[in-house]
Amino acid sequence: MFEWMKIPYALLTLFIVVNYGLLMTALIAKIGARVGRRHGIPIYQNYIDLIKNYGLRSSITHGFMFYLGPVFRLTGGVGLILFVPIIYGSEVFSNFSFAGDLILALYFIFFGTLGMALGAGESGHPYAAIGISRGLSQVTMAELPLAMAVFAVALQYQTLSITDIVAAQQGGILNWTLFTNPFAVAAAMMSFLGSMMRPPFDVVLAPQEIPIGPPTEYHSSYLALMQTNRVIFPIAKIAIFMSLFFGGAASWPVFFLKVFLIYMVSVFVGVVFPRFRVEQSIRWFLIWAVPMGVLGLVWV
Amino acid sequence: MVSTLFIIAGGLGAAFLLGLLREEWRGFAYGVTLAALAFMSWVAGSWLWAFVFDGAVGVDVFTAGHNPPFAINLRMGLPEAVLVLLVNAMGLMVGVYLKGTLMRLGRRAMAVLLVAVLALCGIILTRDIFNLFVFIELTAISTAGLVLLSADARALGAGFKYLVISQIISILLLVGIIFAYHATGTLNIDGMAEASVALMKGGTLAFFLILMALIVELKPFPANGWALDIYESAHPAFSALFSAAFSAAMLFAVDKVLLIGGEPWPKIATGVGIVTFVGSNLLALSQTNDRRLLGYSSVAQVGLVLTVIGQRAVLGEHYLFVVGGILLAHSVAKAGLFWVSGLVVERQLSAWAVLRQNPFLVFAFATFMALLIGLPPFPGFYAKWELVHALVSEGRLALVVFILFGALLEVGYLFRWFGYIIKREASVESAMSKPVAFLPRKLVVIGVGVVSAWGLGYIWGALSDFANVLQALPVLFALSFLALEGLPAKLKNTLAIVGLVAFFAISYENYNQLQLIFGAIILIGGAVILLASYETHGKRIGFYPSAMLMYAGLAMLIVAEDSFSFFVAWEILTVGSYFLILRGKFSEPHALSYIIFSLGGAFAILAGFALAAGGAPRIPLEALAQVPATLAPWVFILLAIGFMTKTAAIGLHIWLPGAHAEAETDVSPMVSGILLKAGLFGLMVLLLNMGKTQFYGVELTYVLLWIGALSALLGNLMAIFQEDAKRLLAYSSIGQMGYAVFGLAMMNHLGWLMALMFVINHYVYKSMLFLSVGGIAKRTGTRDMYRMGGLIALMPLSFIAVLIGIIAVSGVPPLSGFGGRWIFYNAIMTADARLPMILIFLSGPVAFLYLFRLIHTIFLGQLKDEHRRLKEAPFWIVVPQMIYVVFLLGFAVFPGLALRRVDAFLNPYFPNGGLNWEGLTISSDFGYWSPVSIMITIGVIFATLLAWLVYLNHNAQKVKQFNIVFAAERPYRPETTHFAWNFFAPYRKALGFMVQPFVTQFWDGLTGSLHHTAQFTRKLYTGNGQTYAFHLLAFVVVVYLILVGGLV
Amino acid sequence: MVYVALITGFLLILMGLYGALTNRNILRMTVAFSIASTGTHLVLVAVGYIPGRTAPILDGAVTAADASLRIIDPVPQALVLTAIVIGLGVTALMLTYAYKLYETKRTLDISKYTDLKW
Amino acid sequence: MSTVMFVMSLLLACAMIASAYVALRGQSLSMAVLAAGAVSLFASVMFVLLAAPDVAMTEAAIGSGLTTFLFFFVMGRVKGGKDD
Repeated sequence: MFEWMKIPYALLTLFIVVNYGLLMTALIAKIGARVGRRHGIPIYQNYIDLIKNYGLRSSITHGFMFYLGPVFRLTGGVGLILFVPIIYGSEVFSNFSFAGDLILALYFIFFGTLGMALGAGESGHPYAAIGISRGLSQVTMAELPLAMAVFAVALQYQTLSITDIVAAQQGGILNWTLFTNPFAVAAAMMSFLGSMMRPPFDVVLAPQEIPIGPPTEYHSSYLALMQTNRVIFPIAKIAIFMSLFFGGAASWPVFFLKVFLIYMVSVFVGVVFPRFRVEQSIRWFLIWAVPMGVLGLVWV
Repeated sequence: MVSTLFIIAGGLGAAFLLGLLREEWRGFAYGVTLAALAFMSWVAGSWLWAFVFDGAVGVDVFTAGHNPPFAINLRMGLPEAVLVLLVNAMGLMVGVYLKGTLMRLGRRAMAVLLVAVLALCGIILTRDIFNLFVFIELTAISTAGLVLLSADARALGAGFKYLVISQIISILLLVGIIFAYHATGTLNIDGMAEASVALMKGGTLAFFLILMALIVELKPFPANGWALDIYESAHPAFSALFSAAFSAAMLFAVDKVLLIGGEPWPKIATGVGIVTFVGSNLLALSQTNDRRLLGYSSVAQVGLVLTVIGQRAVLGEHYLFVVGGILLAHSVAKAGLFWVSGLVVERQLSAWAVLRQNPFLVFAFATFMALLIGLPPFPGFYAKWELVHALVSEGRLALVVFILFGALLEVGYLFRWFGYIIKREASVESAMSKPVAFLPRKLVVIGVGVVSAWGLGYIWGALSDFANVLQALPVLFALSFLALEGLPAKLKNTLAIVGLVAFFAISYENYNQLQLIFGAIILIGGAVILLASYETHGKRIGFYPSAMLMYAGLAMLIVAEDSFSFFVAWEILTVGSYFLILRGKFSEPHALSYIIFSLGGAFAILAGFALAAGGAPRIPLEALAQVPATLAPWVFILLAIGFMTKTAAIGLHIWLPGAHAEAETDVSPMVSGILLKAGLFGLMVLLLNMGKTQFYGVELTYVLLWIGALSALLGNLMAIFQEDAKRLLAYSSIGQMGYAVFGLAMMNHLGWLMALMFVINHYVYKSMLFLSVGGIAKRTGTRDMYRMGGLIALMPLSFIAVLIGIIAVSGVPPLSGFGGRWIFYNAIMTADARLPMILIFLSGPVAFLYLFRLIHTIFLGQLKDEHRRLKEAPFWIVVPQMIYVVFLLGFAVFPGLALRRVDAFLNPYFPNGGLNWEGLTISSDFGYWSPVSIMITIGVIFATLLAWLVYLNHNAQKVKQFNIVFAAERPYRPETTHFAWNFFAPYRKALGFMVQPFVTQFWDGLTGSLHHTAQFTRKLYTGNGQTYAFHLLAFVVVVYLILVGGLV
Repeated sequence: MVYVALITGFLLILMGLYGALTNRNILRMTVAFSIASTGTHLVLVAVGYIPGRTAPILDGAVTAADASLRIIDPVPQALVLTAIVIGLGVTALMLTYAYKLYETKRTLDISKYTDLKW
Repeated sequence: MSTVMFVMSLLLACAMIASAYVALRGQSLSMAVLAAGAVSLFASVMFVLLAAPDVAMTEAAIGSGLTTFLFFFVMGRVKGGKDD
């Protein structure tokens, strides 16, 4: 029988994650700026942006899907958080993970992507189409090593339940998948780089050049919804990675730390490497990440 | 009964009477001719009646009261009666058909016709070998006379070549006869057969000469250039007689004479026959002249019969059934086609498009074509089945391969021709200058041919040991639409829908769970798709018989219990769907490649069943499990190849994109959503019964796993590079079927469950997407996606259908596609093979790409100027889409309604690893999934956010389109600047190597080299009579050398 | 003598066939075939011949009673008679064709009549 | 008797083959037709030797008589084609 208490618990998780996400993304932006010898934004900047954007009113719409784009997007982010157990062993913070296992989480990642692409496409802006085409091409190829890594992990632990996978990694750092199946983790982390929209895989957003890509057409409250998603979604995704490969988190501090460190991987890579073109990144995934995934599968 | 002699006497007497008549009494002479022919037919018919219904036994007639060798001996038995009736009836029909020509040429021509017919009767009836010679010479003389009937001056040359050949034949025959007589002391064939030891001791060469003379009369390849010239230039009515009656009589003569010989001779017949069959069919590929093509085809068919005659010992009691089936089918079909050719003014194949002016003629052509190829329900079909089974059980596999290969070549050119008829424009000259002379008299003759074709089909069905195809309820229902063709389409549509639903209602109680799923998709699903057909106007001639034939085949397939009924259903659905696909505007080449692949696959299935049967005429499908281990892998491979031609597994897929894309709007979902499932059903039957099979240590299901995975990946990859929306969907079907094959090949509980879920899902969303895209194409007039855009506001319902469809296909939660993926992941957890999974993993996201492109390019982006006033797709096309939308949503929440049953069905086969169904949660050994919770959670979040956003932006204004403009130069090719043209270009750069059309190149290369061989080899026929004579002598010498060399 | 006749007959057949294959003139081909068929007739009669017996005609020398011992087999001769008549028919038909062909193209060269080929 | 007949038959054989050679290789068509008639004529003599008088009569009448006549009849109508 469904316990109604799960709803406020889930909302509590959501609240914590949103705040953590706002602070952490600002921190990471600041770190990135410092590496580039710039001053960077204040740590509370995200709050200001978000409040401002939610406060703004837009009198523009491009149509039905334009509306739905951010909605899909944020539903994807929020849903993802809710479908994964965040804190291992905690009844309160296991959210709605009873609805589905790992496969649900993995496939639900696409929900937001689909909505985003649809919404931007509705705008009719040609650059949006270019951004979508690039983004979809890249993300589908980045998915491949992840899928193999996940499959390797599922085979290794003979389960698809995230909670069970975390449980199997308890009892010491050497029990983490990171050490029991390093190839799978390597493949997954390469995939992770590709999906974080950071260099060298950020041609989709191309922030330094002409402002192409889906976000161009969104502003005011549309943008606010997407910004909200942008702080939730990576954390939700990293939470999955953490649970599968890095032993999960039994408490919030561990959670905060692990998520931050995993996020930093993409930041480190991002500040060092220049940008790939799309076909280059596809080839990169094929040449480096996919063999890793194969090895990971064979390793099990 | 009237004495047999009256057949000869009647013809001869009438011919003499004609000689006495005055030249001016042509009408009377014509009457005498027809009366004589009718009388002779009646005599033959009364004998046949006596043999069949009164149980009469055969009689021998001796002229002048002596015994052989002093008397001529005629025999009338069942085969003789059939053939004599055939010859005389053919003569009568030709007489009717030739009325104009005969009246013009006068009594002499009529007498020659009579003499020809009676000479043929003589060849059939006589048991005296010298008498045989006389009748053959008489035939040759009358043939040379009848060739002159033609208005074509070239016929003279052909006739002379024929005379040259017949001179040589008569020398061979005479020398052979005298030495045979010398050795045995008798001229009676049966007497010689009794003395055959003596003959064989001293007179091998004598018998060889006799046999060769008769065989050469059968126009063996390559010593047959003269016959082709006659076929090409003679009057078509005469060619009909020449092909149907002459060949039949000569074949019977060979059959008689072979009684004499011993061991090696039947092999010679088979050898010559099969070379002729394959060689002539091959050369026919490059023919453009209709009558010459028919000539090649005649020669080939006669070769086939000769092959079978040589296999008499193998066929045993089925000999007459098989040989008679092929021979009669050939005779009626070829005569019919020659008669039809008399109505067509021009001689190139494409000129036959004029037949479209009269649907009856198209039907007649289709009938004759099916009769010739041996499709059900015609006699050749039963004969082919018996023949292949008998040959395989004797281990004559090479012969089976050659026969089936030759038959496939025949399929190729005949169906190509049919495609011309349906699709080509009749040339201006033939349409305008000479209106086609569709004379009622000729139509009646052709009608008689059609009726006899179907009658033969019925008779052979009744004679066979199997159920008569023409008594199967679904087939009858489908054929009844032929009679209803005059009704308006909407009425026929209602009948069709009612028929499908009613058939489901009466039969679903007898279905098991697996059949129930397929049955529901085929019958109920078919009815839903047919709703879209209300959109069409007029009579829509040809659509309903074809569609219903396909559904009939499908409905029979899922209930088939033995190999024969399975194969019948398979061929019926193949043929029905071919006609259906051919209806598309530009589908001619694609329909052709469809039918060639499908029938090629069907032949593989036939060979597989024959191999499995091991001598039995048919086996229950369950008996596939008991195939001996040495044969099992071969049976598995053959059947799997056959079934995979339907699922369009990679390598055998090239027919699919064109066939599905070019089909009509409501046909695409039928052939994609429903027809492809036939292949899956076949694979299920195969795997359920045969299970895992080793082939030289290779696990065949493992190979299937790879094939499925490759199909999934490459199908999807090819789909993302398509600009044509329907082609995109078609390629996507290849990928989806790859998934399903993959699921089956895993051979575990969940893999099968996934495959079955795919069966349902794929039907729903592919039908829905094809209908949406079809409706859009109907409105926009194009299927190129880059010519569309921004249609979301104009066609919201189509948009919703596509949106729901692509969410479902891509497997994104919460729709039903996710369920499939979830089961899939659980299934592969227990599968043995891991490497093919990688391909499957990749193909999932790739599928997402092409789906997104579909919705994005059509509905989003900029509205095209010319589309500004478009309306929503037609009502009746939208209706089924909305039904599908509702179904998909429902199935997403309650997948258990269908899946639990299947799950239970699979338990006996795969006891382990089933699913647990507890409350709302479905769990496997590895994971769990709660569709309702997912739907509610996502729904709540979605609704909340949407409400909020709407609240925030409640007074937003819609931005007009031209607020955003393109900044680009005017392009040379407009599509290159469209944002969605070559949408996934980087993908192509990175992965394009995987979608190089290697497979297409392979098949193109294969057909190309066949055509080149044909083109090159036919230069052999220089047209010079002396060359032909040389061919003949060389042929005789070569066969003799082979014989002496002991190669046979 | 039988062998002489047989060999001559076969030689005539071969010569006839050779002539029919090498002479392009339609009339000459017909001539060649008539030679070949004469050869055939010779072979037929020679095969039926039994040395030391008389013609199968009942007259004073041969009575019906001892016919079966004294005359040769009449069957081959009957065959030859039929064959001769049929041969005449075929030759006549070939000549008719030659004439009709000549009317269409004004030539009797068979290699000119190759409109139908391949 | 047999020696005489053997010699005769040899002579006849040589005559037939020589005539046949002329018929096949001779320059003019008329010559060829006549030679073919001669072959038939010699053959009919041979038939007599082979105890087949009725065949001999038929061959002489039809083979050498009627056929030769037919040839000349047709040759008269195809003047230009004789030497093709």
